[in-house]
Amino acid sequence: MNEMQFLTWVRGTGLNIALGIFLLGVIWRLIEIYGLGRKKDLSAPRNVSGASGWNTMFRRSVPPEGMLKKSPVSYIGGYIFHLGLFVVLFLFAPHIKFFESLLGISWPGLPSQFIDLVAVVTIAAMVVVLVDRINKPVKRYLSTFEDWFTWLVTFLPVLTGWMAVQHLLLPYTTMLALHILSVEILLIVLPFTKLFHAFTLWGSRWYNGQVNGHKGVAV
Amino acid sequence: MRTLLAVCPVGNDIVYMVRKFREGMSASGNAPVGIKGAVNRTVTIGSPMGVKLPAVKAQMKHVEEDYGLPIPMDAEGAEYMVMLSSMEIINFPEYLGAIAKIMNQAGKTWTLCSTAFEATNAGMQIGNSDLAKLLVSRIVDGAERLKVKTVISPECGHAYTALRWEGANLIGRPFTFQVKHIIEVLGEFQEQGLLKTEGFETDRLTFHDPCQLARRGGVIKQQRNLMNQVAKNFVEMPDAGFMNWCCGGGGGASAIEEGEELRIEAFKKKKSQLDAVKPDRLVTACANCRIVLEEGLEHYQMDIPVVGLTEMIAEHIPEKGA
Amino acid sequence: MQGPLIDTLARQGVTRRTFFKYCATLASLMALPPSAGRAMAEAMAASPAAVKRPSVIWLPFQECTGCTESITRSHSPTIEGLIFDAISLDYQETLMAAAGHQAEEALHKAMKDNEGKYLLIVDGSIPLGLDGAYSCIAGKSNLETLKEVAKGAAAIVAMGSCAAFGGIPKANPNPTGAVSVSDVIKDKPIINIPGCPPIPVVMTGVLAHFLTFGSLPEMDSKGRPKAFYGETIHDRCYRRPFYDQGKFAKTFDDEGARKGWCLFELGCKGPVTYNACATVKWNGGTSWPVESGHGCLGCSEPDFWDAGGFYKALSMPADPLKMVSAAAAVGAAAGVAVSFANRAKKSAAKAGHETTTLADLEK
Amino acid sequence: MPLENIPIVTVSAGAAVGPAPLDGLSGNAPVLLREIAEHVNRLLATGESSAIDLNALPLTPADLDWLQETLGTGEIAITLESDGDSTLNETACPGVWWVTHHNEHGAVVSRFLEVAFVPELVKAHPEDIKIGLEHLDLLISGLS
Repeated sequence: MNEMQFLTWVRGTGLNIALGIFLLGVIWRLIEIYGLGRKKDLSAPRNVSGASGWNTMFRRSVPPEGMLKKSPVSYIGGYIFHLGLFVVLFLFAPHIKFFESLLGISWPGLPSQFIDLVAVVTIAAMVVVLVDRINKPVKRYLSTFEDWFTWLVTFLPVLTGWMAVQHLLLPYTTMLALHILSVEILLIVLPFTKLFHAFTLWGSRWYNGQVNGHKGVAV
Repeated sequence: MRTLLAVCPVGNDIVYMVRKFREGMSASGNAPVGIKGAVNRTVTIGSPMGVKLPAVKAQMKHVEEDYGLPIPMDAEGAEYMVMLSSMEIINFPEYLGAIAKIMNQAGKTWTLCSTAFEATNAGMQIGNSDLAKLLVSRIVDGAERLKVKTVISPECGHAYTALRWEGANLIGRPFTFQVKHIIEVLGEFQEQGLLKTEGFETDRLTFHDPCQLARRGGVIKQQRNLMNQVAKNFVEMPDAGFMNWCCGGGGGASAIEEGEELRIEAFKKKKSQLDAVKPDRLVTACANCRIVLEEGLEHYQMDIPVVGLTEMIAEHIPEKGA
Repeated sequence: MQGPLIDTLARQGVTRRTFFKYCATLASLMALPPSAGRAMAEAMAASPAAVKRPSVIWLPFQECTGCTESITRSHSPTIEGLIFDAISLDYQETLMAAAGHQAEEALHKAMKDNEGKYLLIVDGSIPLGLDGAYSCIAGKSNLETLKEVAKGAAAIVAMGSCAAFGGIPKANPNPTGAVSVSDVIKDKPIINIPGCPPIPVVMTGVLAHFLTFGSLPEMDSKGRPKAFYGETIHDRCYRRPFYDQGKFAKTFDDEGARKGWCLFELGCKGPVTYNACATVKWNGGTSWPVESGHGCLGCSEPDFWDAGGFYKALSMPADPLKMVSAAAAVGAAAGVAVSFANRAKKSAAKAGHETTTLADLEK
Repeated sequence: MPLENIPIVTVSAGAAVGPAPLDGLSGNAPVLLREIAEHVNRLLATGESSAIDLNALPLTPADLDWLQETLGTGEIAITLESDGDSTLNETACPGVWWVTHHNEHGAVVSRFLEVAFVPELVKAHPEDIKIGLEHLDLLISGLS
């Protein structure tokens, strides 16, 4: 298989399989999780304004008071790489074209030099977060294979994408194919690992907020 | 140690995960020995520390003598039914006297219940719903027999959570009465002007928020209002309130001997909070926190007495007729 | 034809300045630094003209003659023609006067006279299906002919994408079983000059190299001369700045298309296509596909025909996503089924729950 | 139907033709000025001449126009007639030459910015001068 055939495979068959598994997994798990339902809380509620699931969905996006100082790497690094992933994923013109082909909708992108910069910052932030995980004994102790693995499958698409654009290490064609392949691995892995938080995040925040809001606690 | 509940960006509630885990461990006979004993005593004797009704009665008698106030028991139709934790019966008898004074001043009717004086729910601590339900049912039966309007949970974190938030779900129906923490009741009295105090504490005081009361119970403002009513020099520790740090015995670490090392280690966080404000005394509203705090303070040779908020309030209530 | 090349040229009325100008242009086309043009000119001017022009045999297989057309368009009377005058093209079906037996004779004579020294140029792919019956010349299959002629060749030039990579005949489902020259011949130096058709000056550039240095130029992993195929169309495209600024033509006739914005979204394969169109251009430097408003098809890359459609952006799926709706349905079905199973399990657990007692704690 | 009733939309040539009209500047041209300055500095310091291959750079036609206009026109314009014209024009910056080679059809085949005292191609080659001398000798011998 030459690199053009490799690229065509990942754009064709590979993508087909990956997106298939991704959708299957996402829909399955969402239905399963939300199909579990929620027991009615029989205790008398304490009504406090600002304490509800909806509030928590947004409030939890901001670090609680004092926490930013306590673990700056987790918060700042985490924020940077999540935002970076968002920008790179959704505002890079070729990616928009991809979404357009799938969903039929498109939106304006950003200049590629800017995307490039964001990619570098994202890569740096992810490395810092990883180093932090390795260096902090507690984090290291709590980390399982899944934590390292999900970091890697998230990191590789950014790295290969950036390297492809920068023409580093391998010819663009090969690097682009590797980039798409790494995205496919991510797609396949996402529904079945902790990366599924990309989908459950808001729901679980709401749930958490709702449970505690019942007690009048604005979490 | 600060519950993940407050910070987890994806909204994990670790407490419920641990509860599920305990459920299985306890049902399969793998709970810590110490806590098993406590459950056994609560279920068979009626109290985790083995306190029986006669001991309570003896305590009542002492308090009645000391304070010159009646301690009602099994008074049907009383507005409030007051619960105690074993800790209070044995270690802090002042609590009962404090309640008597406060209720007397507010002019409220209240009672103890002979079949349900113990508030501690060891079943919930060990993580066993069936046993927790059994213990809650005793209180529900007692409260309904006496037809009280409100059941007051003592200064005990787990007892409050078990009764206030878990109780109705454990028995499968809403309560016919309200459940309030003593601090909530005091807060209400204060708002209604039924809590009149005289004099002020002048030494430097700070308040430790019990997690079950504040972070998991939603009672945060009341204790501060109460503190300010009787203290001139009340200072807040950093992170006080919702984000307060644990006493070191949270999550059941106080209920098992194996947890000692962990408690002492976790107390370092508390120590740093205390070092930041250097109080003369530490006020709290949970008997469990109080014991763990005292243990920690002793270990680190910090000379800071720990007092219960209810008793401190009671000390400032003028003697009847005085 | 004796003496330095420059003298030979002079006799044909080519001045030194004209030659130097040609070399400067050639260096530019070959993506060499300007200084290399002068060095090349000095070397070529001083090098003795060959005593005997090297023999070149051109074999056409499964092809459309587009490659020959392309080469001849640049042939006469330009300076490139001079290079051709320096070779002896002994067999080229389209261009030669001879036909039939005469042509075959010419071929075999050239092979015999120049054994081990002639340059073999091939255009078109070689069909392997039905024992090569899909394409025969003089009663011989292309496969046989290629093997026979390649034996005595000094080097082989695979002209065009068909000879280099199989090209359009090899496109799915490849009914003739077409393969490239390098799929058949393994023991000779082969240089690929892909393109559909290849750029004429690349051809002459390679010949110039062969004539001046007596060897094939440096090649990439696909056997293409690096000088011409070293960078992608995209990297040397004058529309590249628009790509970087995120300015794209959305249709072939919109505002962006008129302003000359990047054609990536219209399916341009420039980013993955290694060729010199962007700098060399076509038809004597007149224009090239992207300049005339159409995205690059990627014709100098293997299997460009099957690379997911000419008008699909590179980042778009190459094939229709057939599995997606089925997968979604299966996922939904699985989710619902598992939910019911979970609920059943839950109610069974509830029904079968034995109240735990103190005794259980001590199990 | 009268002819003028047929709707004909006129599109101005500037907008319809050519891939990159006036606003087709890529931003790559201005940075080239710095590079040219480097080359000029080197020429002054060491006498070493050099050249920039404009076709090898991703420049739009508008970029080239801008560059040519910006560099301006100097005092010397040389035309070399050899298999198509070549123009070697000094820019307003002495020592910087704009060199364009055309083929015999007039199409531009290569474009350079040469930084030199005199463009290389202008200088006569000694070998050619020798031939010219032979020719001169021939002329002189014809005098006698």
